[in-house]
Amino acid sequence: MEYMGIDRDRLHFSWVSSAEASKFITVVKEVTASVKALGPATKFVKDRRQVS
Amino acid sequence: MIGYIDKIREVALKLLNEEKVDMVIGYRQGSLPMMTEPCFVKRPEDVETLIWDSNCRINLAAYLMDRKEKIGIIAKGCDSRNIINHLVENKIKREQLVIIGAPCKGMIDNKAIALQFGQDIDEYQETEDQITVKGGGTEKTFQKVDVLQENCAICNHRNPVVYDELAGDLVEEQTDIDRYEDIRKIEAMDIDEKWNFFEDMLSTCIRCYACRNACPLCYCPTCFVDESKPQWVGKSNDPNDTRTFHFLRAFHCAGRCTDCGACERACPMDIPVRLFTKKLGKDCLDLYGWEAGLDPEQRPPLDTFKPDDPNVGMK
Amino acid sequence: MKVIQIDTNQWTEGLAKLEGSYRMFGPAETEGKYPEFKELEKGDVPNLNVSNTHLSAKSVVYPQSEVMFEYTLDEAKEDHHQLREIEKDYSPRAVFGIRPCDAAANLIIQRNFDSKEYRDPYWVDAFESCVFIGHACENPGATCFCTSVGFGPFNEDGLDLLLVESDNGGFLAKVITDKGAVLAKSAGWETETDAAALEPLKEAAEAKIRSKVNTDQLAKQDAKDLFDAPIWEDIGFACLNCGTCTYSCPTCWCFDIQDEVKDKSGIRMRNWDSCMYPLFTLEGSGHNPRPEKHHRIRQRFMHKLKYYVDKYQAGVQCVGCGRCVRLCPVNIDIRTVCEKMNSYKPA
Amino acid sequence: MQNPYLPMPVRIDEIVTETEDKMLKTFKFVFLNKEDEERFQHKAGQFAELSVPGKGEVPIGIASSPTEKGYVKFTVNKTGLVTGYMHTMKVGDIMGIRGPLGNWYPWETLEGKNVVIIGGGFAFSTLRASIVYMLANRNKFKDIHVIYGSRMPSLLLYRDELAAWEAAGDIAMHITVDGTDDPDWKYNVGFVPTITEQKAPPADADTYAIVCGPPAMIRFTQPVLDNLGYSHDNIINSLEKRMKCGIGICGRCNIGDQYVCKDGPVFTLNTLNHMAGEK
Repeated sequence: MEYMGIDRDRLHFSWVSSAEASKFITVVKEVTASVKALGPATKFVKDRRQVS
Repeated sequence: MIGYIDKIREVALKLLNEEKVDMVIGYRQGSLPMMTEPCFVKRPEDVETLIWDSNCRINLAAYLMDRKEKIGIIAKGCDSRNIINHLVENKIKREQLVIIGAPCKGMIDNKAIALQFGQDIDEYQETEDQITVKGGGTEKTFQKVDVLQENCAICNHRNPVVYDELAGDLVEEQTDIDRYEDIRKIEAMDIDEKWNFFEDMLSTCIRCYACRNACPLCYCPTCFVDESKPQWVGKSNDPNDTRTFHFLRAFHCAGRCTDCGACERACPMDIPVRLFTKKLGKDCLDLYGWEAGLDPEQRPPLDTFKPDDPNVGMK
Repeated sequence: MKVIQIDTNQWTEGLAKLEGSYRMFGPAETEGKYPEFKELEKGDVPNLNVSNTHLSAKSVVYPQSEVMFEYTLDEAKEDHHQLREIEKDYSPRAVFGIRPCDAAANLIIQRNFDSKEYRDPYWVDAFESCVFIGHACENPGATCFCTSVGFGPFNEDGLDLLLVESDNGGFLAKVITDKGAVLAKSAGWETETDAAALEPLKEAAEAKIRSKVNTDQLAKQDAKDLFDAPIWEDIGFACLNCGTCTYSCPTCWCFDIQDEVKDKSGIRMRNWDSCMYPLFTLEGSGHNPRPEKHHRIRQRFMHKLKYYVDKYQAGVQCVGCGRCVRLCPVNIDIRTVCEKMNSYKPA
Repeated sequence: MQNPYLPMPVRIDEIVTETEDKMLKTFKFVFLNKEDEERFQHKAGQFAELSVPGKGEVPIGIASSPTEKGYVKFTVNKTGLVTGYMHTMKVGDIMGIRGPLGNWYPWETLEGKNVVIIGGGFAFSTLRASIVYMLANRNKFKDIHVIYGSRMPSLLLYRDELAAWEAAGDIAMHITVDGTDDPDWKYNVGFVPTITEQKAPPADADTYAIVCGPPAMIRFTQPVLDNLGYSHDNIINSLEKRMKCGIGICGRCNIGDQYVCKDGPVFTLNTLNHMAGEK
């Protein structure tokens, strides 16, 4: 994803077991915080096609 | 490499006469100079239509999927690696195949030659090392090494990996090549440069899917871009949809792509789509020491799990 | 019709004058990319140095993707779930540098989009808004075979003006229609010259076309015989079903209709489609009348060289531009297939 | 001139689940605009594009007869994207209809003739339209036979109407199922071709068969009609193909130089025999 020009912080990978509730919470918080920090996405946002 | 054709015809004739195969898949002369057309030969008297030169670019493994016949097939290094992919992925059985290996010194880039020649080419001749084209009253001779297809110039598996017969002696493999210079250049760009680079590169894509259809790996009965329930990606030439198609196609080929170049050759707009697949090829090599299509006994890295797999970017 | 002399200054000045009253289209070259037809920015001039655009000019009238309707799915809105027509710009377009083959192709497509039963408003309105200023081919390419299919390097079908390069860097312009005359007048191109000058140029250009195809027997052939002929598996074997031939073809008109929705607002659009794709005819039940690639390639060639011939009695659905021949990655050549069909004799 | 791609807005007025497997629902639509209703003048055998904004369009045979005023009906089999979504829609929902499209059964020719309708499975909707139309104009036709079969009783369409037609007696109804374990089943058991062999009227120049059903049914009914002596000019088929535009422009539903959507969907068998192309 980074290779194609998407900010690294917009994509996160994590192993979270169904028993790891607290890890899940931490991960979600981290993800939302880092994405919020980046602001609204400007890439890969599909606008309505130009009318030909 | 020029002399292979005698041996190819001899083997094809023998296979057909002895009914060892139902058909031989090879190349015949195209209607244009520097073009060949993949073809099949079923009758012994037709083996003379088979040819071999530096224009046998198309990956013949793309013609094998799910065939039921017994087949003789000509295989360059890349074709043979894709045949191994097919064997690993159960698209064809080894017993169905008689592989006529063609140790390869690279195929030439006909579009580049045409561009350099600057006018219509009427005639084409080649020797072991040289290409001569004629047209409009002039002629020009090229050194073959100067006009190789880019993927052939950086090829490190020129000899067939698997074969039953050989059309010629094995050739020396290239060792002093830098396969990933272009990829490193893109990797070094900053995030916006990368985005803009691919935006520009894909701007001429007409969504014809020639790259996919030429690819021996792309045999899904229904490609994800063609699914309607659910529909994963829009069908217009919207840049986001186009980009999605190219990225996802590359991911689907990760650890399987042999860099045969069929995709770029088929692209009517000459978009260097290998920049996607090669990146993943490079990652597979760096992370797993893996090159696709070398061993029919090994599963590809994205198809297996090992406890010591590197966890890139994993938290 | 009269012939006008345009020198280089008049050419540049004329283009500038036309910018005010026409949307300007023409071949444009971007660095590292093939020349293609584009709408020109103000001040840009059409690039008439290109032998022909890589893809055909059909997209000027018939874009690859075109929005047809819009709608809202928001039930709070009065007209939710009702399709609305879209305002389109059909103000006059001046299409410069279209080659005679591409211009003639529009008349072939017109038979499909503008029939006595139905009028396709998008295509027809766009087509009628265009003035086509053709560019005669004084140096046709090796894969050009327009003279074999009823056209030629100076062919005037589908053109309003025909430009022929003249020795002094300017053009001779043959005025073919009233639309063309109006455009020439508003560009200030009015210096009449001797029409006889064109004929030898035309003959010289036609003589340069070396690629010939026979089509004379196609109409007489029985469609069922050709359909059942044992030639298709061999012709279709190499085919990758990549669709390049159809997308680059100036006379291929097939399309698909798609809905796209973002949030609550949606559009219905159409996109070029191709008979080379299995999905083209795949039915909801899973049945596909053309499951194999040789069925699909047979459809393409039968459509162009037989069904169309029978339906309209106006020749083949091909203008001989040679794009499919040049771009096919496996060198399937319509000329070879045409000869096979033309000379076919059932057993 | 009207944009031929623009659907007319309609409201779903009623939804009837026809079969016990719930795969078939009949939608009754009323037009939002009175002028659209007046413009929609169809003949039995035609189809229309049902248009669901956001999903797309699907060509479906018109199940109501032109003699039924104020609404149009379509029986929709749950198959793909659009039909699948339609099965989740509710009474009152707004969608669109584009049509009527295609040709129709040759009513001009059929007047004053014997008509035998042979149908199978869910391909019975335009045949329903035809039966209702003929019943409303009963004096224009001679003997009318209807042979209609499905795999089992629960998969028959329009069961109430079938019973009513049977009871009324002015057409000869031959309802059949491939098999049933219902001890009270009072109609035929057997495949449509078999029942055709037993019940179809003898062939003559004034007797026409309209055949519409799944490919296997058509394949096996054909030799039966041949044995009975039906001329191929007197056998009328209605075809299905993948369609998009419905008006012969988008290019995908051709058989040879004919477009099923515009030149069809109704063809005599004789015409079909002479057409090149994938049928």
